[in-house]
Amino acid sequence: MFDIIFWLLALTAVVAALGVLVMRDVFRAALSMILLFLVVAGIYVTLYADFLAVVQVLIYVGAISILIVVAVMLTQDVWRGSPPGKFRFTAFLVALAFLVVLGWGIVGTNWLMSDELPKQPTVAGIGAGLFGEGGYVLAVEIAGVLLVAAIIGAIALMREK
Amino acid sequence: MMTLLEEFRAWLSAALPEWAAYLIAGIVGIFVVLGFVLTLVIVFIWYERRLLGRFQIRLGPNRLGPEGIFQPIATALKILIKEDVVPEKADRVVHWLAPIVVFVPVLMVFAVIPLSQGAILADLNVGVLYLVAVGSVSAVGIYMAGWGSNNKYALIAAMRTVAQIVSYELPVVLSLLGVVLMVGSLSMTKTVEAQVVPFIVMQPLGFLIFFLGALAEMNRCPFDLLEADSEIVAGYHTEYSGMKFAMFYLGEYGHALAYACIITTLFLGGWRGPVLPPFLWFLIKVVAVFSLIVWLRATLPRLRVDQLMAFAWKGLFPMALINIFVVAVEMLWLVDISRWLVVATNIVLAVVLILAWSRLFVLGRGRVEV
Amino acid sequence: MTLKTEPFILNVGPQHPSTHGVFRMRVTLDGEVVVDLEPVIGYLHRGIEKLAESRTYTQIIPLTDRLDYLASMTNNFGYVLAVEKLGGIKVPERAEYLRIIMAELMRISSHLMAVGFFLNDLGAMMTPVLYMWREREKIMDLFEMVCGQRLTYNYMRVGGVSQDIPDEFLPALKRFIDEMPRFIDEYEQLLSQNEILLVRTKGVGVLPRETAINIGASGPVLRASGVKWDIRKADPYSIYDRFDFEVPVGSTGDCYDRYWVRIQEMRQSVRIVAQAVKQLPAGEICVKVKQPLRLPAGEVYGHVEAPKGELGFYLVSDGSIAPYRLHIRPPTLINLTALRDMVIGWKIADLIVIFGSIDVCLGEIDR
Amino acid sequence: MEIEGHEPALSAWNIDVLEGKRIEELRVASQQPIADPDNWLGAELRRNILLTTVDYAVNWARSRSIFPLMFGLACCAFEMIATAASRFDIARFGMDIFRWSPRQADLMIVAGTITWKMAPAVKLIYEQMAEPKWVIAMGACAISGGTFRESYSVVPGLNRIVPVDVYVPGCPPRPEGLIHGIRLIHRKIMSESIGKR
Amino acid sequence: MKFERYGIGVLKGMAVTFRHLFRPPITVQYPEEKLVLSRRLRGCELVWYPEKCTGCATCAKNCPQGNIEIVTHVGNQNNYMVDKFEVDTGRCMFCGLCVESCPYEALAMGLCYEGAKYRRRDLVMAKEALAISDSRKPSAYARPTIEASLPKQSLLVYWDRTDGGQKLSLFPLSKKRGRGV
Amino acid sequence: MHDFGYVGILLVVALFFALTTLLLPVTLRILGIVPRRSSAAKNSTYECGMSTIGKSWVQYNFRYYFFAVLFVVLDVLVVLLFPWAVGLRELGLTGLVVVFVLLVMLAVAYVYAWFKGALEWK
Amino acid sequence: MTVGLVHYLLLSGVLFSIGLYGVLAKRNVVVILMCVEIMLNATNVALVALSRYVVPALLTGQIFAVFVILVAAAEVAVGIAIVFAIYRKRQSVNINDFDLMKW
Ligand code: SF4
Ligand code: SF4
Ligand code: SF4
Repeated sequence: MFDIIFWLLALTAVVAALGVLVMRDVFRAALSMILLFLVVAGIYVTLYADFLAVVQVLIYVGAISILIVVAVMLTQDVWRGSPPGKFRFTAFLVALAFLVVLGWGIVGTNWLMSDELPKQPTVAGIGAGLFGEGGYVLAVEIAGVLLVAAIIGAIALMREK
Repeated sequence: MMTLLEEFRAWLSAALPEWAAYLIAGIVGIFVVLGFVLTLVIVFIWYERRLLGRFQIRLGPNRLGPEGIFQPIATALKILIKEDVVPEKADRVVHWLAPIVVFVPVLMVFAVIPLSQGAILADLNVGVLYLVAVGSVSAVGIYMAGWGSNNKYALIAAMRTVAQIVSYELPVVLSLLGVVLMVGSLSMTKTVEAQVVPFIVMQPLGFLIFFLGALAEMNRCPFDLLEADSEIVAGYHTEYSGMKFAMFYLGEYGHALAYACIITTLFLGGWRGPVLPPFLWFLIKVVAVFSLIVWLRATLPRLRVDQLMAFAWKGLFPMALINIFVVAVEMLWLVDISRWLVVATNIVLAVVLILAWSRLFVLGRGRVEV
Repeated sequence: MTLKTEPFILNVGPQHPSTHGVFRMRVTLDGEVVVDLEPVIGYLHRGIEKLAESRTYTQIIPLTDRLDYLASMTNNFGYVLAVEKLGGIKVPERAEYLRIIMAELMRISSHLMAVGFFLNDLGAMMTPVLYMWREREKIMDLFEMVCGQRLTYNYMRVGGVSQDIPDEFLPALKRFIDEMPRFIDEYEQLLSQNEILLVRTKGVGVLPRETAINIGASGPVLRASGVKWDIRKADPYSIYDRFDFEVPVGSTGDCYDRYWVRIQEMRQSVRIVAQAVKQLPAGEICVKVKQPLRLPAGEVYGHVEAPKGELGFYLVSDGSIAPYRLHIRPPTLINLTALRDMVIGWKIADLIVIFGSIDVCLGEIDR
Repeated sequence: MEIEGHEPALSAWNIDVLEGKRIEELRVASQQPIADPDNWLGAELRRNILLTTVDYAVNWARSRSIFPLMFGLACCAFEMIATAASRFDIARFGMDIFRWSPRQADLMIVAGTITWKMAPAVKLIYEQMAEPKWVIAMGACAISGGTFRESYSVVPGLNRIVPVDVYVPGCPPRPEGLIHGIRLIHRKIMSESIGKR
Repeated sequence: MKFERYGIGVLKGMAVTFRHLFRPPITVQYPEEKLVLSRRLRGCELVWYPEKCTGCATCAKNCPQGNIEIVTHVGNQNNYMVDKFEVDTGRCMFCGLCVESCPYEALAMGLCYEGAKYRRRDLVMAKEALAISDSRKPSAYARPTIEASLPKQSLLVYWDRTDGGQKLSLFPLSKKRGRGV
Repeated sequence: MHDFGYVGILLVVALFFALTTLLLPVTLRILGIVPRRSSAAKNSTYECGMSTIGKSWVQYNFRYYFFAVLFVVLDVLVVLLFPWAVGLRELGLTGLVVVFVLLVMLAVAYVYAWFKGALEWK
Repeated sequence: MTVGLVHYLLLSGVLFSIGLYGVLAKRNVVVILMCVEIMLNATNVALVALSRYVVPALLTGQIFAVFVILVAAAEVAVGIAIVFAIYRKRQSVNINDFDLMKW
């Protein structure tokens, strides 16, 4: 059962990701990307990461994809706005090489697997990890600074001089 | 505590293999929920038409069946057998997919809503966030409808969707944060159980923000910009006919029902209530919330899109920020002294903030130099 | 902080919920913002002025009904005034009073519709319209009682009015004017202070005083811009000098002022009707004029303060039974010329509101 | 049916010329009235039991929840709105969902004078309505041009450009008159059969 | 623009709509209950008195659109016999000028207002269709003599009273319900 | 994880439901109950009875892209707060301080955006 | 063979390569942004899978994924801002038109 679900999700994910590449219509590519995000959320669920799954939908589908769709509107003639580029062959080779190396690495490595059941519920754990003492408090604050910087940077960039 | 569904599954698995019990239990539960949703949606459509009629000193549909209760059925049947037009210029795939993308998330929301004590499909550990997350998917559907129709009115409506999500998602999430702070869990059943005093009393400001945000998310008056028929004809479903249009229509009422249920669960104490059985309490509260929505619709004009955004960003967002911080402080120290102290401070906070913001914040004039 | 994208052209109208008929605007939009607007009229051009040249003076009266179909009585009034002016016909007292009553009732009715549909354009889901329609129905009832039709009255005649009022008219009218102020209060309570209405209309679509005068605007549109100009006061026709009423004047000339002026005018109209009912004399309702009527050759311009502004009839007669030329000065056509200046830079939602606040009637614009 | 525009060709002048051409074409093409779709009036339908039941269900649904397309052109539009307003309230017949988009409407109530300039729009919107659709010509103007029949700019009757199911006379017809017309439409729908198509 | 009123304006408006919830709807359930219309109603037909009409054609002359078609021949008492008297109600604007001008009061406006037809040609009313009968009553438009015999109009102004007003009740629907169509 | 299983089944059922309702008219059309008569005019784009001028898929000018950017960033920050909200009691003062700092930063960004006019619709 | 860590990591690798190809080959900046998002998502899948299978008792991987999402959001925000800025200059989102030297 679990296997079937995984294969289904994995297949959809790959198809959706390829869809982003293949479609000439930028809008459809964006939709394909949204589908991918949803599927990835499903994959998180199979990995017992329920909080992440929900956050994935909330952030990626609810926010980032909206932003991207906004940007899609800048494309002239959206329905044929994503033609393949000049370097597609080189790019293909690079990507393929990367995949081969990666795959070889993954399959070849002897992973230390643990048989413990994953920790549930995750939310409180993540909370403790992020904000609790001994957690990643500093990282959180740095991420906060990063985000503020991103806002300031974005506004500075987008403002007209 | 086990939900009814889990008990049912446990009972089933005595006789059946595990997976079969699981599947059967799931499907039975889902059909109960779907039955509830679809009946209520149909009843709501009728109810809104009648209630709106009474607000407007007229009758509303009253001829089919007792008091016109069969009217939505006739309407649904009629739409079902209406021709389906797909404009030639439209993006056919997107045009076909959009109604599904709008409708499915609406049904999905009901997975985590406790209809009665224990009557919940999936008591997720992340229930509250799940609501918002799923809700944001149907906005994508609306966007698809607007874009896929290849119609300028629909396009404008689609862009307004973006404006609406961008402005209302944040206050909604923030006000939910207030609820979560009080409950200490994201689970919906725990939320209901935590409401010895309904949260509408505990944090009126949070309720107000959430209610306004919910109105915007379900495109109801005064934020019904997506189908502002005096401006952009029928909005994103201008080019839709037949069953696909019905899907949007159902989706819209389903959304309204979903948000009525959510507000009931999160702020009105869900199925809790004295004397009457839990399910009845739930129903009464949902209908009350829905009536309030219809009442607003019967009264208010709508905001303009930039005012909507300014209202959300300059009004609701900072208020919500202050609200959660105050609630957090209260939950750490005040609530152990007395619950009613929290109520009092929060009401004072709400009044003070509303007064202050009414004085401080200015909605833009809205003219753009071109 | 602008971003340049290609502007696109959107047809608003002719079949559109809020163009109040078959007006069409070719709007150039940049996102939601209106950057250019080209009004296209003529979708209801019925050739009334031309048809009038082949009809006798009495037969034209039903045609004038169909000019501004929300204010048919006033159109009748203006037309017969012009004819009487050229023909030198004196109208009996009672007829004068009846005309005033009808014209002012018509003004209330027309303003009710203007305000109601204006609020509807703001998105108020029909409710204000339906409330106001209730009062309009009462006025319709009264008109129907007098002349048998709800919309196209054909009531006034050269030399008076076509029929006397029936007995039950006055009690009903008195009751109506008694309760009307209360209903107007209720409308004001419904939305006048509503924050949403305020932010949507205050400061939106400002028509400055000078521009208003320059384009020749009239009626509530002009008065909202702060010009105290009302033909009933400025050039009293019929017997308006006998009544005591005020001319409400706005200050900034925005949509809210236009709305407010209309509401106040309704109150004033109620006052006028109340006075007229009190003073209403008995007697003849129509002088006999020879049928078919022949006017002396010459030309005349008669104008009245129609609900929407100055309604003028310019009549050229060559002595035959039909006018040589009848030109109509429709108030809303002139008021509409301000539209483009008012909307540029506003959003499409404002476009609808501003257009609604002008209160046009296509029957009159296209004629 | 689209004005394809590359930027320079998109001037207001060109649009006007194109639209004018279309008006003229329509005018030439519609000199004769279209026959009233009334052959059902006399015809006795023979249908089998199954078809009758399905017909009944279909017609029941169709006739009892008509979404009218608001098509107010002139004075009559206000009587049409009066029909929808509180006093007469056609919502009672399940017609309270007014659609402005022809895709979702079933019944086009053409209320008012149709000029030749408006005629292409009327025809286009009629054609854009999804099947099944019905048309009411409301008021003298829509029926025959009425008061303005002699005028150079007025279409002498809606039935020149689209087939009309019910004529409601009056100038304007009273709201009751329009409701009566709508009830005639109901009767017509009830006598229709899916087998006939 | 500030939200100076703290939302009180919104609440006030909502109070108004709420009050209307408890007012009786002003709807008439048309096919079952009918309003009594004006006695001077200009309904969508004309009523013609064949015996009074002299065939003088004044009405036809006064009609702004030449909508009345009269064909006569000279009868044996040197009077006109009306062969054809035809009004196209699909075109008539019911202005009443013909009725006002008829010197013999042989033409009146009708009280009927339900004139919808399936066929265009059914709207053209010839002699028989126009003639007065029991079902086709003349209205008192320009005919003051018959005014008293007609019932009083029901007025909305008296909406909360039962005398001469339209009758309204808070729950009208449960009592009276029509069939679907 | 059982609960998510139910959600999954619900998703499947909902998709199935939506698909069948959408495909029902298609079936009925084959049966002849749903009429179909298409023509070029019917399939043309509706625009108030007029023909569309130019193309409808245009580059649309968002004047609110600032809001969009701001929204994405703030949304992430706010969602980050949920784990804290759940564990508020356990995290206690430390958590509150951390979040307070975060909120202050967020407020700084917000105020910056406000003062730079990013919250105006331009 | 039952599904395990390797499968997830391979899936992540495939997605990552697809994203990589897109970033290298596509010319539309917006599409490139999308592909970057795909890559980030792929990384997240790997992180969560590692967390699930290697250290299930700890949530380190998930916490890392949260950070990745945070960074992704910042990246998109800035990325879009750059796109907008460039668009304002060049009226285009085609990368060939971004001749940065001529700025
Ligand atoms: S029929 Fe009469 S009321 Fe109707 S549009 Fe024509 S002129 Fe106006
Ligand atoms: S109806 Fe009257 S006016 Fe007409 S022909 Fe007969 S008598 Fe003469
Ligand atoms: S009512 Fe008027 S239009 Fe009709 S026939 Fe008489 S005069 Fe002619």
